[in-house]
Amino acid sequence: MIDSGDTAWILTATALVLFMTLPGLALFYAGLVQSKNILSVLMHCMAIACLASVLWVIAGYSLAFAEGSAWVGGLSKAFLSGVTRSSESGTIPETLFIMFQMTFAIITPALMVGAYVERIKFSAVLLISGLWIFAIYAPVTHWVWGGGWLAEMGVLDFAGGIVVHVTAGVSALVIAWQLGPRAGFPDGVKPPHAPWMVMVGAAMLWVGWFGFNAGSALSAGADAGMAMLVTHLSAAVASLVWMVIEWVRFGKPSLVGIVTGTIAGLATITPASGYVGPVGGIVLGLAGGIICYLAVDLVKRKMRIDDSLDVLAVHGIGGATGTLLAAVFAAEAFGGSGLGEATMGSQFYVQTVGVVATAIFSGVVTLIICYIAKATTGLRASDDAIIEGLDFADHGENGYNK
Amino acid sequence: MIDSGDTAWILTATALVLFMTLPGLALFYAGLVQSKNILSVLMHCMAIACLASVLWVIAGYSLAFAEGSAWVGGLSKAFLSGVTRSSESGTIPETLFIMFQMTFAIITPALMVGAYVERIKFSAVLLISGLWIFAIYAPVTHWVWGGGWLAEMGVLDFAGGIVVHVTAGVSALVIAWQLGPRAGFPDGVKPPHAPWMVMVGAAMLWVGWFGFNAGSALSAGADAGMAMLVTHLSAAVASLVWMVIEWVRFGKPSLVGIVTGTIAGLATITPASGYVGPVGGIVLGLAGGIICYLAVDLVKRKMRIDDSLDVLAVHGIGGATGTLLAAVFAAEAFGGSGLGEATMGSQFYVQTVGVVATAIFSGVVTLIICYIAKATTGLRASDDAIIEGLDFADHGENGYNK
Amino acid sequence: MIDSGDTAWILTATALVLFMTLPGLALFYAGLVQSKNILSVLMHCMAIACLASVLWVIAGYSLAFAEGSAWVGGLSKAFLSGVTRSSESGTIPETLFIMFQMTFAIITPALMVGAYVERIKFSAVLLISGLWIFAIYAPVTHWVWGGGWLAEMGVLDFAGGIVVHVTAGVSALVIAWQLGPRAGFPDGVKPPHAPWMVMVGAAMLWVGWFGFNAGSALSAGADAGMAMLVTHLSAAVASLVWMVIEWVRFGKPSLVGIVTGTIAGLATITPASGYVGPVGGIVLGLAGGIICYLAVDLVKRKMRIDDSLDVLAVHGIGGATGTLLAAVFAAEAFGGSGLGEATMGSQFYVQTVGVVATAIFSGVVTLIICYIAKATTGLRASDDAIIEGLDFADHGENGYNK
Amino acid sequence: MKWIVAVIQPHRIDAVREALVGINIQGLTVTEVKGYGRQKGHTEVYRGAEYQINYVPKLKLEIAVDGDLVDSAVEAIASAAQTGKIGDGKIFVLDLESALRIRTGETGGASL
Amino acid sequence: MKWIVAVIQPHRIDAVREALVGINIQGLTVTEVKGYGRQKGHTEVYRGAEYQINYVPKLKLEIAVDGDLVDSAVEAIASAAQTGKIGDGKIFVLDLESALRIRTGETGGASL
Amino acid sequence: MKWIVAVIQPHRIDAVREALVGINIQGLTVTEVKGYGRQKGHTEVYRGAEYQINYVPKLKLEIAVDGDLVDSAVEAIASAAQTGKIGDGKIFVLDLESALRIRTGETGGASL
Ligand SMILES: Nc1ncnc2c1ncn2[C@@H]1O[C@H](COP(=O)(O)OP(=O)(O)O)[C@@H](O)[C@H]1O
Ligand SMILES: Nc1ncnc2c1ncn2[C@@H]1O[C@H](COP(=O)(O)OP(=O)(O)O)[C@@H](O)[C@H]1O
Ligand SMILES: Nc1ncnc2c1ncn2[C@@H]1O[C@H](COP(=O)(O)OP(=O)(O)O)[C@@H](O)[C@H]1O
Repeated sequence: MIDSGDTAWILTATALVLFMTLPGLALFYAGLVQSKNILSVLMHCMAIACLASVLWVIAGYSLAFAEGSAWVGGLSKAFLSGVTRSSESGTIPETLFIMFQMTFAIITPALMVGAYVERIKFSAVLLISGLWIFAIYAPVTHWVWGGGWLAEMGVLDFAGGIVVHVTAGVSALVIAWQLGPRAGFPDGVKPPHAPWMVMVGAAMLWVGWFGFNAGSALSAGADAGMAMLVTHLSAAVASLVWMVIEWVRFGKPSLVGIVTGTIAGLATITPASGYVGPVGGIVLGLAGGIICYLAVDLVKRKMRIDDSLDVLAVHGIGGATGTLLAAVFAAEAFGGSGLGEATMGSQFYVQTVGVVATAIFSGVVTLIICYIAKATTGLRASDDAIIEGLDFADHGENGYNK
Repeated sequence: MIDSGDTAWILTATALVLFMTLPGLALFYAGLVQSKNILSVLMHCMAIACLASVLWVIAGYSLAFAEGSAWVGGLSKAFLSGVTRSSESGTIPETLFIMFQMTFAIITPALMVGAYVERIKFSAVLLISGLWIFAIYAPVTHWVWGGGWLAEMGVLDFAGGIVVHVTAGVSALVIAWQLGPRAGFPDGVKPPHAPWMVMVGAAMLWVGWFGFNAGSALSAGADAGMAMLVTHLSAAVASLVWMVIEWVRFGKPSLVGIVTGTIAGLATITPASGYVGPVGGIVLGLAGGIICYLAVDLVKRKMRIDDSLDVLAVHGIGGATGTLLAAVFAAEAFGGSGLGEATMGSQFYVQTVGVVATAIFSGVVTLIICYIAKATTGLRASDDAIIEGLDFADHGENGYNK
Repeated sequence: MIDSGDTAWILTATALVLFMTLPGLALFYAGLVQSKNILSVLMHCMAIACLASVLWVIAGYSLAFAEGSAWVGGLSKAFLSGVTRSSESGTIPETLFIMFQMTFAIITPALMVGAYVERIKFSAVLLISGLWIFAIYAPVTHWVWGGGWLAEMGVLDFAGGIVVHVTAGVSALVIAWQLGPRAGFPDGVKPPHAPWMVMVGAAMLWVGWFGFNAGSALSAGADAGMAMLVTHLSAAVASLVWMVIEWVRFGKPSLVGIVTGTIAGLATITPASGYVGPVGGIVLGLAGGIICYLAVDLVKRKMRIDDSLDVLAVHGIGGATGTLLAAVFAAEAFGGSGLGEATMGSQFYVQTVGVVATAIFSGVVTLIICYIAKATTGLRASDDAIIEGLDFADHGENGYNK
Repeated sequence: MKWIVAVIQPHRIDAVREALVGINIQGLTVTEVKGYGRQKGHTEVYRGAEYQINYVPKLKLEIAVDGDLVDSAVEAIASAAQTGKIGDGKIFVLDLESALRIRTGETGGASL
Repeated sequence: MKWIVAVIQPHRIDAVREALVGINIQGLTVTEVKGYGRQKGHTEVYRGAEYQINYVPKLKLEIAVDGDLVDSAVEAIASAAQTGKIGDGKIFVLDLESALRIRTGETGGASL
Repeated sequence: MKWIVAVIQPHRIDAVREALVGINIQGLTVTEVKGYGRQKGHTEVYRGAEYQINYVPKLKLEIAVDGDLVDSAVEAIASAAQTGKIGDGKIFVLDLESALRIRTGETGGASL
């Protein structure tokens, strides 16, 4: 039976999650690049959002949520076949469930934009994102939320630590690696052209994330309330952690730093947000802040891969951390909703399997996709285009014409 | 009886539709003008929003929704007389219905700003918008949604293809024509000063449009869910259509282009959003993208009218297209909610009458309003003011003081 | 019993109120300062939001809402002790009530940023905001909303005229006074560096304020509907008032002016928004517009205190005005919800006591806090830091790197 | 060769460019500048406070020309830039010792 | 006539302007520039990565003056712009052959 | 002393700076400018309408050098800035009468 209150909240949550990508994430990323590439970043987010929406309706939703095997859903709901105005999904219309999930299918490939800014070909963005949705996003969603093998194992992933952040983070790294670094990486690249814009984007992401996590309750009640609270706490704590680390290490806490902490905290709490209590929210914020901070350095300095806007370090590592810690802080002892028949140990094992399997799968398939892109559209923009800036080279426009 | 879930959704939808104008539409338009006119555009949107709100309460709401003739509502609800805290309208408080509709009365004249940017007198903006709300918006709303003659005929206009987009689009053209073009039109005008801002505004419009269309269900249930889904699909498809056209024609798909497609898709689906299914959403997106693209050229090149930011071509033509196609795709055969006793043909006739009558009425009355403005405030800013920029000339400020 | 509709609305309202601060208020203020201080303002808002969230959970919520004395709540809910997933607060989960109230505890100290921009030390911002939440915000909230002495007296403060605007306004003035003015104050300071950004922030505040005021109904029904309507009307009227005053006085209505009117109208209606009808909304908008306009001049010219972005004049005076007028316009004679057993006179007395007591308390305690800051972190940034700009001096970044 | 520096009203740039092209001068370098002079800035009022903006936005043109073109160039600029209002700007001429086109290494008049 | 080019710290502009007005020089043209010199830029750290900003924002003033005013002008600028810190800037003087006020056609000293 | 004015492609700035440092010239002043010349601007298309952008963004470098350094400086700039494409820019040299370091009052070559 449709519940108008639950429906009202998921309608809102859907708007909030779309808002995360457009314009939230778009601005967050656009502020971090050089001014000659701002439009290309916005264009990537916009085009991915449109493309993902159409692909989701064509087959993505079906591959993720229709009856199928342990590995992938079937095609019975391709082109939303069988979905009518009166179809229900729990207490909300199925059309709304499709829409809500679609906004996840939009933001996940859009997160990966951060890895390849300032040097990728636009045609490659479309090709990679399109293939990625079918080959990685839909199956993994099926594994976790569509009744697939990880769901069978009892994996906990409330709002997408595995489905969204691990998939996007690992894939981002692979693309960055295949694409090669920006000129001057790591120490000669240009600083973010508009830190103010980064903050605006991060603020929108924070607000929108309420829809992401509390919306994943798919109802407007106790679970949504607690999810919102722990989401918020994790974001606040991780922000402060990042601020303190920078203050101690460099003597000055930066705006770009504090909001990077915000996103790290949000990504970290995501998988756990429906299971943990306030204590869990705070501890995950602490953990996410510290671990993602270290991960940023690790990827840039040790691995020397130009995952330009730290998609793996902030999203992937954050999401993985939260997924693993969910096994601990979901326990009633920590104010969580309880682990049912599982123990912390057994749950931790399941969570680890989920993270590792998804990471490997995403990495390998993304590598294949990169090869396909190289063989067809090509991956890297020409040096001339990169020097000129992708805004004019690929889109014939300039961000600022003052 | 008040339903808290329906009320929750319409409270949210009202916030979303206000957000469309402030700051969504304001930014969308402000990015398209020169930097010396950015503030004037924002000011137009802001002042129109405030003025329309007050006029709506004074008499607009009554003229639109109170008992009256086939042509216009009465004055029984002027100054909201008789409306109390406990008045109901369907399953929501009447106060909320008034607010929700008020946000439509705000955005409709604000859409017309796009026709007259960079050269109109501020006093004329206020005069025209004020007269327009009483003389055009309120009556046409009555015709369609207030039980007037078009409602009697059974016209389908879910969220304002006729009421909002045809009225605003046609009126915009008339004002642009009366006002004369910007210096250098059509080929010597200056490019948009901030394409990034255009995208941000468009993204906000997209998100807010969920409130516009899904909110027009006035409840949180199956209709809202389907309206959101088809709205989103139309936007996504029209964006891709515009992108592909530009890519083929100019070799480069632009950001301003793709988001113009977004708005075209949204305007097109608006009247049909409560009646069609996913197929309708996709087809209307296709149609809206292609037809609005052609209309832009037509107005600029053939008619040579400087409807500067393409209000007629994108909103008017989009809204009209969607209104007409609603007669087709509302049919159950296409997954729509059905045409009741009407046939496609009979419905198409009614839709056509609605579009044509509204277009003629809006055009003629707007022309009269322009003459009134010319005779009183004057219409066009002085050449000196235009050269200096309206920001300083009319408002004593500069947008950027870096 | 949890009501899903009420919960849906308060989930949304919480997101809207967070959106008011991040990025709404942050942008509103950031646009008003010089470009070399934009990031510091954004940073202040961000860091305060994070800090306030954590302090709220540690003890703020408990001091405000737990059982206690007439003066302050107890510590029984410190660290949210006793709050579980199933705790309820009226018809919504208690976790959600905590979150909703937290967003108020975030924005209130953030409002004060406007008093001390461009010259305060960042460490002082954190120290002052932290102490302020415990020493002023939590107790006053308890007085009014937590069952304290003002609640006992029957004070009317629907959404925070006293709790939010009077506390923040008076404290802002004290900090500005202790800190000393910006170089060149009052006539040699630099104009707002980005009026467009001010408008965007104001627009977001307007939209978010629907959550603030209509959310304070804590349910989705008649009260929320009316609160939204009167909130909107007050904002619209006050904006027009400010526009007209400027037009008459300077010959040009400015964008910064009209949106300052918006905020004045919103602050003024806040305490009354749950009690008055449309007439009250319009009159409070008129009163708020005129009185706040005069107050701006008074503080700057007569008192010569550099409350840089007019926190006292717009928020404090607006909130106080609305609190006092609530005693009048809540009467049924003016379409209000009625004064119960009180008369206008007796209610006005109570309201006056509330405003005056809170103003004195806030002023005195803030003065003490300023002395603590002077003795520890120091209050004012060095002259070199001020000349260089706080963005680089305190945060090592520049807002614009184009 | 001479080095012409002209400060003009921003909205005259297209007219000036046309005039220069008219006498076959294609190359010039333009900078956005703030001008102080007889034409005073303006006052902006925000929230009742007055802010003095005591400069005026101008464009500065720098043009290297062959010595025999200098008079016609100055005249072309002057007549195209003139509106008759205070603040129309100035034209300054300095001596230019040498000029080089980076791409080809050409020098002197050939490089312009 | 002489053409003075002064590069100064941005925050000294008001003081320099006053000093010039003090010796009755009203006209000048100001440009925002990036200076490279002994005063080094700074390092910005974003997400642990260091970015070298190796220039310093400066203002460039260009002032055409009568030959007999040049010394007092240079002195006025120098003393108003001086803070004693590295990066205070430079004053350069070039020869100016001619000057013209566009509005009136006046030339030479009368045009300044 | 000489006053070198070089107009170059923006992305060559780092190379040119290095070349100058190589011959021990540290000081220079850089301005963002719009260049008009043989290299034409481009066309932007928004919603089917074509907009002519008829300038090209360039950087202008101003460098005061001792007379005996001028040739090597010009050469260093030219070779570092050259890409061989139209629009590589120009180098102009004017005579510089005097220079002064504001901070110390040093003049002439010592001030550079
Ligand atoms: N002595 C000067 N040196 C350099 N630039 C000057 C000088 N005097 C004026 N200018 C420039 O010329 C512009 C116009 O001068 P102004 O005195 O305002 O009007 P007019 O050109 O009508 O005499 C100024 O804004 C300034 O940029
Ligand atoms: N040789 C030069 N030619 C042109 N401009 C110079 C030269 N040397 C320095 N400048 C300008 O002067 C500014 C200040 O010079 P710098 O060497 O940093 O300090 P100081 O003025 O104390 O000697 C530089 O930022 C640059 O803009
Ligand atoms: N006569 C000139 N005076 C001043 N600047 C010039 C002149 N001619 C060209 N320039 C500058 O040099 C730049 C490059 O010149 P251009 O003719 O486009 O190519 P090239 O350098 O290959 O000859 C121009 O964009 C302009 O900034």
